Amino acid sequence: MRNPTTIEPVPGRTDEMIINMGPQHPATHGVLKVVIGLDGERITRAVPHIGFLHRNHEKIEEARTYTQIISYTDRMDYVSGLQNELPFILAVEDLLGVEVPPRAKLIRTIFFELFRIASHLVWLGTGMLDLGAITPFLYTFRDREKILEITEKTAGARMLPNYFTFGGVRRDVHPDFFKDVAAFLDFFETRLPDYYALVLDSPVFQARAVGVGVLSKERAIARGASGPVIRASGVPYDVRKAEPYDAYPELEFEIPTREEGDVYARFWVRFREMEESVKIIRQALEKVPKTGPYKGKVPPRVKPKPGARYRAVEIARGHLGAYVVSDGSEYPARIKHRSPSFANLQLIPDLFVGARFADAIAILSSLDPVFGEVDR
Amino acid sequence: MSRMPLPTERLVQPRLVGYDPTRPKPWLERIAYALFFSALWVMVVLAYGVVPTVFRHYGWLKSPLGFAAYAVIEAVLAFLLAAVVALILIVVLRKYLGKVQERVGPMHYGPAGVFQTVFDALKLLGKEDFAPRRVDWLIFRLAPAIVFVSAFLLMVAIPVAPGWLIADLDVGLLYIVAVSTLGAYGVVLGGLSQGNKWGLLGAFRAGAQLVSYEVPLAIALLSVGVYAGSLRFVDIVEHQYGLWHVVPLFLSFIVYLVASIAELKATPFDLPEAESEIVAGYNTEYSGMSFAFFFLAEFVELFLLPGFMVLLFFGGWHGPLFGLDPTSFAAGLLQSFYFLVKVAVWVWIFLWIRATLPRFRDDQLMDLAWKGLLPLSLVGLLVAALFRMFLEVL
Amino acid sequence: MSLFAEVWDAVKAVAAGLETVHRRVKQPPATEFYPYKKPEIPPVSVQFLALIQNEDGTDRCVACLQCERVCPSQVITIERKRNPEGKGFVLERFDLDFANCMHCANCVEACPVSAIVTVGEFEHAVYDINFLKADKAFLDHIGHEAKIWYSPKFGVEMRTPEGKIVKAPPEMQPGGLAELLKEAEGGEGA
Amino acid sequence: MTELRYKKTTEFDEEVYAVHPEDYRALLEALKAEGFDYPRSLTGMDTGYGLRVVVHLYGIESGKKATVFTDVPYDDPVVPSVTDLWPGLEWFEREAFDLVGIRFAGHPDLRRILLEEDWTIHPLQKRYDTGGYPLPDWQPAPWPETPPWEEPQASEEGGEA
Repeated sequence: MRNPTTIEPVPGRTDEMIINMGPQHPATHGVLKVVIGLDGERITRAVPHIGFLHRNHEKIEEARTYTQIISYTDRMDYVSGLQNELPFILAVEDLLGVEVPPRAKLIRTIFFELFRIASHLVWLGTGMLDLGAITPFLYTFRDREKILEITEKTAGARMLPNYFTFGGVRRDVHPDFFKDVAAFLDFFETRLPDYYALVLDSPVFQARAVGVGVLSKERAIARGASGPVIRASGVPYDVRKAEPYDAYPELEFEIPTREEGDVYARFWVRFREMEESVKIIRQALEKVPKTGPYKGKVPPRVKPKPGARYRAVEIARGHLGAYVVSDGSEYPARIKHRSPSFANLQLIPDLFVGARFADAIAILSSLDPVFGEVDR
Repeated sequence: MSRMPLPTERLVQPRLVGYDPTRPKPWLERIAYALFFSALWVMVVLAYGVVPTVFRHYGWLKSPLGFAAYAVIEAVLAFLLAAVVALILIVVLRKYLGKVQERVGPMHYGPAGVFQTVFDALKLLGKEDFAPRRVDWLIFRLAPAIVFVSAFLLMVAIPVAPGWLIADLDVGLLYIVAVSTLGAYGVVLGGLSQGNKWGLLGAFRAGAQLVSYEVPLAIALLSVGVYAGSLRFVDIVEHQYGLWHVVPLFLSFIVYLVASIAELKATPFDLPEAESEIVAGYNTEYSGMSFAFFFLAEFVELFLLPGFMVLLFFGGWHGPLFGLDPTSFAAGLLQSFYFLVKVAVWVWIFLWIRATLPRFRDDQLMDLAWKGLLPLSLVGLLVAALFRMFLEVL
Repeated sequence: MSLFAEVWDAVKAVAAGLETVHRRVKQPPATEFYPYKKPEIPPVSVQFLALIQNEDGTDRCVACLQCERVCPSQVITIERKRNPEGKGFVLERFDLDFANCMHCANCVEACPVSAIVTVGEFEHAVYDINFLKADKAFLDHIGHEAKIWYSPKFGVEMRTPEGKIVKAPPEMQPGGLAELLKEAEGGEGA
Repeated sequence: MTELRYKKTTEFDEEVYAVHPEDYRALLEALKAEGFDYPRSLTGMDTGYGLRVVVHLYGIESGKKATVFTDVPYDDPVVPSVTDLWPGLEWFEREAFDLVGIRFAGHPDLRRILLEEDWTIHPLQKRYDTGGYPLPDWQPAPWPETPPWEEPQASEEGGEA
């Protein structure tokens, strides 16, 4: 029987080598398999296969109560765990009609942006590891550790904190929280120039990244790409501006965009996003009241009224949506998580074909997929 | 037992093995590394200084038996030296990468982990040397040997002090070009014979890269030969009294620096074994001691290529002698020490570059070799020839 | 000339990178020497869960089954019987399968009497997955060993050397900021 | 668009179109022409009486949001594919086919995406339990007398069976 996950050789063509990249390849950031046809070092065909990490969250969640589901949403994009809770919570809050106190909104926003920095740091480290530089990896993970420590002090866990909840956050922040976050921002701003020196300004990196994996504006929109990928192609689409949630309407920030659409532009956009996150957190730290309610009034048994709601947030990888269909009972009728990496990975055939094999690695790391979220 | 053990019932309690890394003793570490360095020095003195001097002094080299004994002894010594060099450089590399990456690196075996590689080597010796069924067995087994032998043969040509050398070759420069090219064969054959597509890709890349960079490397060496008027290392080093070659032959030096990093297959030119792209390249299917031979050869070359650079451009063993007779044994000790220190500095720079830069792409690598380094090396050759002409005229 | 300018820029950028890397040599390592030096885990951290008993050795747990109900992974199994002496229930069996636990702390959140709590203890590693099935004796033991623990109802609590259970000072409490600010204001007023 | 059979309501801040399955593609073509160029999501779900496709659209320029859904019966769950309008929905349609069992007519490459090729069931249907086994006493609900795209007398649209 033909293995359904390979591609057939072209009859009469002997110069094409078909090679399986993954699911256990070092550069696939998890369990992606791309079947690649290689002509020398040039890619002639690329067929991605996903699903190696599929757990059918959506079916499991139909058998869980709304409160229990929050801890499952964490497990989608485990690199930016806390961010994944928000679209589901926003959708259920809409259905419940819960009012979120402003302090809770600001705390959520601070955590949300902290996790964006954390996630981008992981991306930066592993992306540079793919390009052959080991040192930035160690630096970024050390910086990320500080965010995780801050999170652990307040939320009780490092990567998958299960901290947001309907109507606010689960518990009040630790007394040191605001001080710690401010200290981290000061520290992080001293580290950013180092990353610029090691990555964006490095001529070797520029040689690898400029003009590689160019994605046009039209293609990016049509393929449903989101996050830094679409913004690097010149589309200023950011859910934080398009449909603001939490405290974002009151905060000022830019959406960094770049027209080139190549790997360098995607790296650049993520770098600038980290700077914008620092700005956002600083504003939020100024605005947030030191004390006050951290959670709105939510009934002990969460039973939204029948209806359906789609809400989206801008996580580190892009547009993460949650479509919640309630039938009025304690259990949801259907939950769909629209994950950004899932849509972004559709670009693999577009971007890989015609590139060199080493470029494919750079392109993949610039797409920054996380497979917990792709396969769900 | 059917229930979870309580923390107090744990069978394995954490205990320290040897050195306590939580309480570092900087002086102990420094002494350990100084001892390591002096072990290297002693090996160098034995292999290059004592044994050849003794054999030449007593004229044993003239008899066939004496020559055979000399060859065997030197082979054993050079092998030990290669092993010591590799063991030291691996632990230094790991320790240095640890330092610049804000971690500690190896730390358990010996003070600051100086014996880590010894235990690593023992582990590799004890491992099963596994070969998949599809490999071309003979070539698969031969390839690591070719790679190691080519690195090993290069050690013969190095002089470390006046008169301290294993073989005084009249065509030393040609010899190292020829022998180092041999190593490329081992890498390519190893990649091709293993029946693995990643190995095949690695072999392609290695073949293209090593062959390309041999050309500018050879021309850079040639320009030194032209300028110094000899292909003998001893003559070249003697020629540098007054002015090290790095000043007049700066272009050739740059070419040599870049090309030797590429020959080492080190970042930013580590494409043949780019672990994030082609898994492990040409040594994907190697394990155990076969893998260790590739590894050993790589680190021996990490010692030898800076060594040649020091000989060709940085005045070899030149250094203040404090009025000693340059041919005496004490001066030889001092001069070999200078040589080793210069090599150590260059090894450090190589490691530094390795810790900083990402990797080039294959076509950029070729572009750099053929469009950048080759013209530059030809210009360097021209410059060397012109300088030589002026020297002749003067 | 532009070629030379380009090359010069590239050399400068590489030099900047090299300098950035070299600057780190003098920094102290970030490594934590874990098995020899144990990190301090805040009591809020969801690692081991424990059952807390009162100072007189009775269970805090009232067997209300709230934790069993909210557990997303359904790892808690409780058996209870009617209290023969008074009203309410008495705990007979409390099993918690740490192998399937997803450490969401929903049970801690749900507990109305702060019987199941998070403690700073975190060393889970065992050789057999069956060892991760914890029973009441084990959870009680962890609770007895714990110096400090957290539950949303009572906040962070501590066990004094004499065995008394007291509330931890506000600077250790999540949400202790309000009390700290109030204290500071009171101090200024007095 | 007058002759298309659909019903438009506004929920929260987005327009919700319940559309007859035969007019599903025509409505989406019209919406695409209206400027909904960004495909946000495509969901398949089981309503108890049939399968439902929900498409979430967004206009990058206009900032408008739209949700389109249609219901198809269990025995003939075929919906025209819209991958030529929004190529980004290609994998979403494959996922809806894989997990819910909706066939998309005209999809270029309708294979399973998350599950293995040898799966025979579509696990997100209500007739299967969480482990993927058929529920013994499951019966499909009757097809509603007023489908969501018709103007009802009583119930609000989007009501579940």
